[in-house]
Amino acid sequence: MGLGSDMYRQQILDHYKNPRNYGELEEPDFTHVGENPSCGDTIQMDVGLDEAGETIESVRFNGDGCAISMASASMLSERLHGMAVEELHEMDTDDVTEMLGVDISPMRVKCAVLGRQVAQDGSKIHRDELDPDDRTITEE
Amino acid sequence: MGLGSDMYRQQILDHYKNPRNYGELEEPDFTHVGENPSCGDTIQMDVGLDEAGETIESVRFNGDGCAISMASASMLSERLHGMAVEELHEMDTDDVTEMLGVDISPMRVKCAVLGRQVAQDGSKIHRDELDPDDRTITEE
Amino acid sequence: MGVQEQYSFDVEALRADFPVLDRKVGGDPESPGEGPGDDTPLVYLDNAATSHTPDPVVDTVADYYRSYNANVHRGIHQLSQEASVAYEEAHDTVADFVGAAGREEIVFTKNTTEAMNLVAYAWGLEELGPGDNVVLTEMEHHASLVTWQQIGKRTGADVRFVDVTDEGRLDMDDAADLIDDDTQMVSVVHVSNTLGTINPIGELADLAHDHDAYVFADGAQSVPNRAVDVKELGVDFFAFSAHKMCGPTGIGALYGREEILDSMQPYLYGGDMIRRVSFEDSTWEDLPWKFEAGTPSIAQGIGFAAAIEYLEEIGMDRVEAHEDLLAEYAHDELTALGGVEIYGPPGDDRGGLVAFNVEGVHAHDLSSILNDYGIAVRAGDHCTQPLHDEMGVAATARASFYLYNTIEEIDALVEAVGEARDLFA
Amino acid sequence: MGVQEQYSFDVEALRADFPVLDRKVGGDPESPGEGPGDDTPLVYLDNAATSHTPDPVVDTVADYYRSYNANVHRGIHQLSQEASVAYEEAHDTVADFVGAAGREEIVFTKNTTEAMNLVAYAWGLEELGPGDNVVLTEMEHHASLVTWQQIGKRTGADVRFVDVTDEGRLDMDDAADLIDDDTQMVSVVHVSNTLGTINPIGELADLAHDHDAYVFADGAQSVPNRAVDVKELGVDFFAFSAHKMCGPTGIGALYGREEILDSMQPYLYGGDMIRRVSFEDSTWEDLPWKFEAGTPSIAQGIGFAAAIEYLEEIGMDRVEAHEDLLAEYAHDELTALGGVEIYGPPGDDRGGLVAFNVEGVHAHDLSSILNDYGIAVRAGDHCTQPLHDEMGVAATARASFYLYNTIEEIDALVEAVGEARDLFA
Ligand SMILES: Cc1ncc(COP(=O)(O)O)c(C=O)c1O
Ligand SMILES: Cc1ncc(COP(=O)(O)O)c(C=O)c1O
Repeated sequence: MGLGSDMYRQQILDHYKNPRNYGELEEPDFTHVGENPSCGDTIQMDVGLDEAGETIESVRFNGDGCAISMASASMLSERLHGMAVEELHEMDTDDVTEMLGVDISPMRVKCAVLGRQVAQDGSKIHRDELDPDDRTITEE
Repeated sequence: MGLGSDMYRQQILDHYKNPRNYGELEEPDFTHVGENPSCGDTIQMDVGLDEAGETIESVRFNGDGCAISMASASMLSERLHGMAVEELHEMDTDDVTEMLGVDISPMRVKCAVLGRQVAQDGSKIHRDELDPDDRTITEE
Repeated sequence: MGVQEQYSFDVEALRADFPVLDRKVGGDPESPGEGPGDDTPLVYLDNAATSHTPDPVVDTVADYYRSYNANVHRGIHQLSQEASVAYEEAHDTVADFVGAAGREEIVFTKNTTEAMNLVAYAWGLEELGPGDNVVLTEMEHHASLVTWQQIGKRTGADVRFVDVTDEGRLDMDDAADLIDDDTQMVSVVHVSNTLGTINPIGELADLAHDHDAYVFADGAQSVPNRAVDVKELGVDFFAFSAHKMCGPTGIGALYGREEILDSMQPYLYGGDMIRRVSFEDSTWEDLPWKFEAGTPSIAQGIGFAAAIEYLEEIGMDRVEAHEDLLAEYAHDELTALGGVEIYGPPGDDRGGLVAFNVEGVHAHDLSSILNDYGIAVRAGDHCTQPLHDEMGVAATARASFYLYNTIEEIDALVEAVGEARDLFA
Repeated sequence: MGVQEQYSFDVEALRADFPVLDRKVGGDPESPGEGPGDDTPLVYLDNAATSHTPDPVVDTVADYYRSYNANVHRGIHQLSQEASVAYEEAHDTVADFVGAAGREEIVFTKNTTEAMNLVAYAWGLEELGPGDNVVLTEMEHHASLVTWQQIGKRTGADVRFVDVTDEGRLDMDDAADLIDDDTQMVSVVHVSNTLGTINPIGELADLAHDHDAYVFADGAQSVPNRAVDVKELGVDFFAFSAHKMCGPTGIGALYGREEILDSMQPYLYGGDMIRRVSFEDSTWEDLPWKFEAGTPSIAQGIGFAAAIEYLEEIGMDRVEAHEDLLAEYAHDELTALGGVEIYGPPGDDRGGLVAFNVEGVHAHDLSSILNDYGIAVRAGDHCTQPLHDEMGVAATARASFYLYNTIEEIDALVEAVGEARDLFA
């Protein structure tokens, strides 16, 4: 079997079937929605920060999509707890695949990175580094 | 050598350099102009008929064009003398190449048949079988 | 299975013409053509997206480049003569294949999409205006849906969509309601690339013609699979793509009734489509060249004709019988598997494709998993997003068959779909 | 002759990549590819119409069909991944080759002609109106001349033509007069396919930009022959065709500055160019895909990149040096022959082609006679009818050279032209 089968290891399936931190925050510091139009994936990320606004204290996500995008968002939501906002901003695609622990086939990378992109863009909007009208879309 | 060289036998060159019946009729029964746009060939045919309108009595042609179209019109002008109009109408491409006595390469056939086409179309217009607004064009 | 005995021609022998079918997959997709890194044999079931191209067609194209490559139409030298004859006769071959009167009714385009745009630009932009309407169906491919939608916006014409029933068929009562005296064009897909529905083009053409509207049938999914006669169908325009019928990419055909094409203004301007040009104005070449501006897709046009000759050697009736066999078998087996929802009409009444979803499995995950088994299906909206919205799903998986596919390949598909279902259960 | 020693690369070795150069001509033109009925070796001097395609490019195309043929962009299965990567990267290769910023500035079209029409439709129809003007030159190819002329008629914009001097150059004073604040577009051929003139694109771009007009340079005859950098040239749009530069037929490229392409509405509508579609409206994909509707010319796009790699291996500077050598030699020898009128600038300052007439011999007769000697030249108006009207001739014969042509082939040309002249004397 090729790359793909590897993608559906137990851990991924587990996060897909039992997403962690699924839902919404009552008073998020920022919330943002993004989509991956070709898959029809949509993810919302709600994030709460510490007083200084530098560390992530709470995360909820919700949405609809394929196993890769949902499991990736779920795993990310756990990872983000206690993470410095700076560190979130520095996460790249390799960090996401490392987090997933599986090889992601090229055509599915946009699914895998959707959650991270939504969190980063939401934070950038919060910091006025990005226009809130910019939609988050993961597609080359 | 291939087909083409054959096309420029002495007879063709002679008719090209010394066109027979070149000019215009003072009182033609019909006159018609046609062109072959891709070569830029233009030929006018003036035809005079007998009283009954059934036999060709006089022919003049003039125009501008390649050796094949000019020589063919010149040879046709000789051939038409005394020909029944019916016979003119029956002339097809084979008759033209036979008259020329050489093989005509496919891309030059439209040059070779221009004179004949002009004569035929002119006669048809004269007989009200063709709309005088129809231009004669030899191109597939 | 014994089903093979029902094959209408020797499928195994024919597969030898398609070396790509011997591909093993699992290699590095960043290095295409460099061969497999794995041993999984390819099972290619994405034929509605594009079919494979048999060696005789590939060789015909290569032979053009190697033996008589030249520009067409206006050259006096021999290579140009040879290329011109071959390219122009390719139009005759295509015309014959779909029952057109002759080359004057066949314009070569890039693909079906461009054929649709040609008519939308050259006829639609000129003829449509406020008060007019264009009638489409809810199952139109984006090629016609987006094109007429946008031309509608630009001209002020209304665009209407004939309902699709729960069984995946056109609601012909709705069609009769929507098509009225203000209708100028009815643009309808002949065989749906998502539902597999074979639409009643003749009936729609009668409805349209009763109201003096034209009919444009999108034959992208019908011409590859069945004998089509545009005169019998009664359509005014018809379009299809070579790459879905054993031909090269980059070439397709627009059929148009001669009187209509003749009355239309040109679409693309440039060389080869003119008769006389001055600085002030231009006049146009005869059909079909009036609509083929610039150096045409010569090698691809010649390859298109070779593809048609390939299909004709098998016989379109046999191709259709084979597609019917595979579609019905796949439909039945996927149904029997359980947990699979199939879209469109029953198995014995559809084109050679089956779109479906597996309970609890996103179509993209399904496609990824099938890929691990070497099975190529398409997952997505198949360029019918609004139809998917109507069906209430973001995506479906679609297995689509062609003349080289086998019963065993469908068995492999069904087995892998079962595995995926179980993995996610 | 000793001139061969000046070759900038091993021309004889390179000819082995082009099997068509071994053709003998004189066979039956109705049976293309069936081989010669005669023994005359082909001397192919019609490269400005279309160049030949070397085996590595033909093989790349065949390999696509035989190894990873699939539709692009949206497939998850491996073949589609491989085809997508190769097709999309072909845009990068083309972008690099002409100095574009990246694939977002390169739209694949059918040919140069379609690229011109794309801009005329997507930009011109929207932006032009009465009071505006478009500035062309008297030496434009029909691809731009007819296109802007007709778009001008449809929008009410004025179309102006920069004079050509007796030496076959643009009258830059006239250009400065014609380009004014109402000018929206200056569309100019980079290297004239009739005169061989290399136009001062940079100067024209400056003139245009001073008046906030765009510049579209037609690179159909420049990109095949010389290193081109669109940023250095300062153009806003640029177009060229693969079939004139060792590539397949059916594919070309439009370069457009990203901001401009981004601001333009789409041209063709359909699949692959949309982001979201509903029955009511649609949104568009990112560049360049927004302008590539429907299944693209996948094999041809990949073949285009292979052609560029082939040329780059030789080196564009060397290709240019070879063209210069041949053009100057042909110009000098034809001049020395006597009775030959040559159009355009002197031999040491022109692209790799020479258009001429022989006293007393119609260009079509000349071409027929040359064909008997196996020599393929083009005779006609070369899609510059108005320029020919200005020059006062209906047709010219044109010999055009490419990287595989030799000094001996030009000697053969000159000798045969002499024979033709004597035959008609
Ligand atoms: C200067 C010039 N522009 C445009 C074209 C048109 O190119 P194509 O026919 O590939 O569209 C040509 C070639 O015929 C040309 O020489
Ligand atoms: C029904 C239908 N119409 C139109 C098209 C568009 O064809 P192409 O992409 O070749 O233009 C397709 C294929 O994608 C199709 O299935």
